[in-house]
Amino acid sequence: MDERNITFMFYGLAVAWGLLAVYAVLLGLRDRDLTKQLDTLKRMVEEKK
Amino acid sequence: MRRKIILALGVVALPLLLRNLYVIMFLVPDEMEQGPIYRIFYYHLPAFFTAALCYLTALVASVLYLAKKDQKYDAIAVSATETGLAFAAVNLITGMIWGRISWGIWWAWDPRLTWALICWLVYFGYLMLRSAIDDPTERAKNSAVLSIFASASVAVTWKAIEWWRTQHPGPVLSIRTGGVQKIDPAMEQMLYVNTVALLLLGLIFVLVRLRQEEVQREIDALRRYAHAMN
Amino acid sequence: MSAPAVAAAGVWKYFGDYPALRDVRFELQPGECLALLGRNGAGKTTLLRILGGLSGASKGAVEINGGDVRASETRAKIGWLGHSIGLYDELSARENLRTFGALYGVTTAMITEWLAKVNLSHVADSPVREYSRGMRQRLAVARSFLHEPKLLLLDEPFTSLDDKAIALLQGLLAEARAGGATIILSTHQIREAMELASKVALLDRGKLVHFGERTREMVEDPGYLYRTYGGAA
Amino acid sequence: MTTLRHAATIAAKDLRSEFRTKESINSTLSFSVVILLLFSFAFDPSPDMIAEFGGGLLWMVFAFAGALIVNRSFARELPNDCIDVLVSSPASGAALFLGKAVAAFVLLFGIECVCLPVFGVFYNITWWRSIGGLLGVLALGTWALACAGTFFSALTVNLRLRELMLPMLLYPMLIPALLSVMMLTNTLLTGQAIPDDFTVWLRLLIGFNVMFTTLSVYLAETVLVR
Repeated sequence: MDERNITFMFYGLAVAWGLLAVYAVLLGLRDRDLTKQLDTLKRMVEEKK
Repeated sequence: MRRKIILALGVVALPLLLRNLYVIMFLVPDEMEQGPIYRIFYYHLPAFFTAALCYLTALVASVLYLAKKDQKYDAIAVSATETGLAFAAVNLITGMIWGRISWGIWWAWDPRLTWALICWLVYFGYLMLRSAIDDPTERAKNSAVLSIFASASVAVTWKAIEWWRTQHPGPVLSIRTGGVQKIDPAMEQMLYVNTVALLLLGLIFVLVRLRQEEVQREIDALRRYAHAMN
Repeated sequence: MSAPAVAAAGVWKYFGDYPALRDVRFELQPGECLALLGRNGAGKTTLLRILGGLSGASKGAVEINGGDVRASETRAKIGWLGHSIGLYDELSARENLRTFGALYGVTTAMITEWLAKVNLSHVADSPVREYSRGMRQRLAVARSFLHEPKLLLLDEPFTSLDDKAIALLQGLLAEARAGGATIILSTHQIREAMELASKVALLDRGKLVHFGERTREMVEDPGYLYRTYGGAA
Repeated sequence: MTTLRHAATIAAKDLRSEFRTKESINSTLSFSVVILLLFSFAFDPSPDMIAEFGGGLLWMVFAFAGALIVNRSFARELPNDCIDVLVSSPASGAALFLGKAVAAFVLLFGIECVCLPVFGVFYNITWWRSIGGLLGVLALGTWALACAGTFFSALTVNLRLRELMLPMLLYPMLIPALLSVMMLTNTLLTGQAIPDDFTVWLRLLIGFNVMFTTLSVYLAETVLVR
C-alpha cells in the first residue's frame, strides 16, 4: 500500500508537470509554425514588389 | 516589449516552479493519514485556482467584446480559455490519481468532480465552435455569446452542487474556513507559494497565446494583401 | 426640413481586419432612387444589408427617416428583396404572404388584392415549391411591396428575374416613387439602372468613389462612369 | 406585446411548415421509438430498476429527439434566405427566437406525449398515476431543451458539421437541467408525489429555465444581426 502511495504521488506530480509541459510545447510548435508562415508571406510580398 | 515581459516572467516563474518542486518532494513532511500522496494537492488546488481565474477572465473579455466589438478582447477570451483548459486538465487528472489511492477508484460521480468535468466539456465546446467558423468577426461574436452561456451554466452547476452530499474533502485554506487552522501552517504557506508559481505560468501561457493571435492577424492581413496584388 | 430618408454617416464594416466598407457617407432625400454600382466584392451587398438592418456597421451609423434601423417602427417601412426569393417552399403563396403580412400588420383583404396584382390568384393555395421560376419571382416581388414600404432595398433585382417579373417590378417601382418612396438598388446592369435612377453611387473596394446626380453622359454611354471614376474590373 | 404577437406568428409559421412536410416529426418520432425499443432489449428491466433509472432512460431519448428537432429550427430558414427577410421585418431578434423556441417546444412535447405510452408498454409501467406532476415536469424539461437548443441552433446554423456541433455544445450545458428532470421523472414514474428533499431539483430546473430564457432573449438580437 505504502509503495503504491509513493508511486502514485510520482504519477501525480509527473502528470501535473507533464500536462503543462505538453501545453507549453504545443504553444512553441504553433509559434514556430506561425513564424514560418509569416516569413514565407513576407518574402512573397517582397518578391512581388 | 511584450517579448521582454514574457521573458522576464519566465525568468521568475521557472526557478520558482523548480524550487517548489524540490521543496514539495523532499522538504515538506508527509501528511499523517494520507502519506506522500497528499503532495499532489500542491498542484491540484493551485491548478484549479488558475483555471477558475482564466474562465473568469474569458467571461469578462467576452462581455467586453460584445460591448466594444474590439478583436483584442476576443483574443484575450480565447487565450484565457485555452490556458484555463490546460490547468483544468491538471486539476482533473491529479484529482483522479489522488482518488485512486484515497477512494480506491479513478472516478467518482461526485458533485465536485462532475462540475469540473462539465466545465471542461463546456469550454472545450467553445474551442470547437471557434475552429468551425472562418470569418473572424462572426467567430468572435458567436464565441463570445457562447462563453457567456458557458459561464452561466457553470455557475448554475456550481450552485447546484451545494445541495448534494459530496465525498470531496472540504475547504482547508484558513481564508475559507474562517481562520480555523485545518492544515499545518507550513503546508498552507507552501500551497500559496505554488499557487503564485502556477498563476505566473498561466499568465505566461496567456501572453504567449495572445501574441500568437496577433501574429495570426498579421498573417491574415498579409495574405489578403498578397491576394490583392495578384 | 424633414430628416433624410437614408443617412449613412461614416459607415465602416470590418470582416476581421478586412474593411469591406470604408467610411461610406451619403444622404438620400425621400423620393429619390439610387443606383448602387460597383464590381463584385466592392461592398454593394454589405452596404445594402447594413441599410436594411441585417448587419451592423462596425463604425459609424445609419439612419432611416431619422430613426435607428433596428427600431421596429423603422423596419416596418422597409422592403427587402435579396438575391433569393425569401419565401417558404412548403407553404402556399397565400400562407407566405399572410405570415409576412402579420409581421407588418397587413390585412387579409390586401393580401388577396396583391395576389391578383401579381397574377397568382389561381394558384394562391398550392405550395410555392410547385411554382415556376417566374411565378416565384413575382411572389417575391409582391412580398417585398406588400406593406407599402417607404424605403425599398433591392439587391441585384434584374439579374435573376424573367421579363414578366422585370416589367412587374419596374411598374411597381414607378408607382412607389410616385407615392414618395425612396429606392436603393444595387446592380450590374447599368442600362436598366439608369432608366430608373435619379442618383448614382459607385463603390470601389469598399470606398464610395462617386455619389451624385445621374447625368446625360451616364445614360448615353454605359462605360462612362467606370472610365471616369474607376472601380471597373 | 408586439414581441409576443410576432413570436406567435413565427411559431405558427414554423409549425405549419413542419406539419406540411413532417420532415423532423417523422424522423424524430421513429428514431425515439426505435431507441426505446433497443433500450428495452438491452436492459430487460425489472420494476425496481425502472424506478431507479426509468426517468434517465426516458430523458436520454428525449434529449436525442430534442437535438434532432432544434437542428431544423434555424436551418429551416436557410433555403431561399428567408432568415434575411425575417430579420429585416419589424419582428425583433427576441421575437424570432421566442417563436422558434415555442415551435420546437410544441413539436418536442408532442413527441414526448407519444413516447410516454410506448414507454409504458415496453417497460410495463403504470406511468399515469401522477400524470399532472409528470406533465408539468416534462414541460419544464422540454422548455429547457427547446430554449437552449433553439438558441444554439441560431449560433451554429451557418457552420459546416452543424448537425454534430449542436449536440456537442448543447448537452454539456444542459446537464444541470437534464439531471434535475431525470431525478424528478424517476420519482413521478413510480406514482409518488415529489418528496420534500427533491424540491431542490425543481428549483434547479426552474432556475435554469429562467436564466437560459433571459440570456437567450437578451442575446438573440446580437446573434441574428450579423
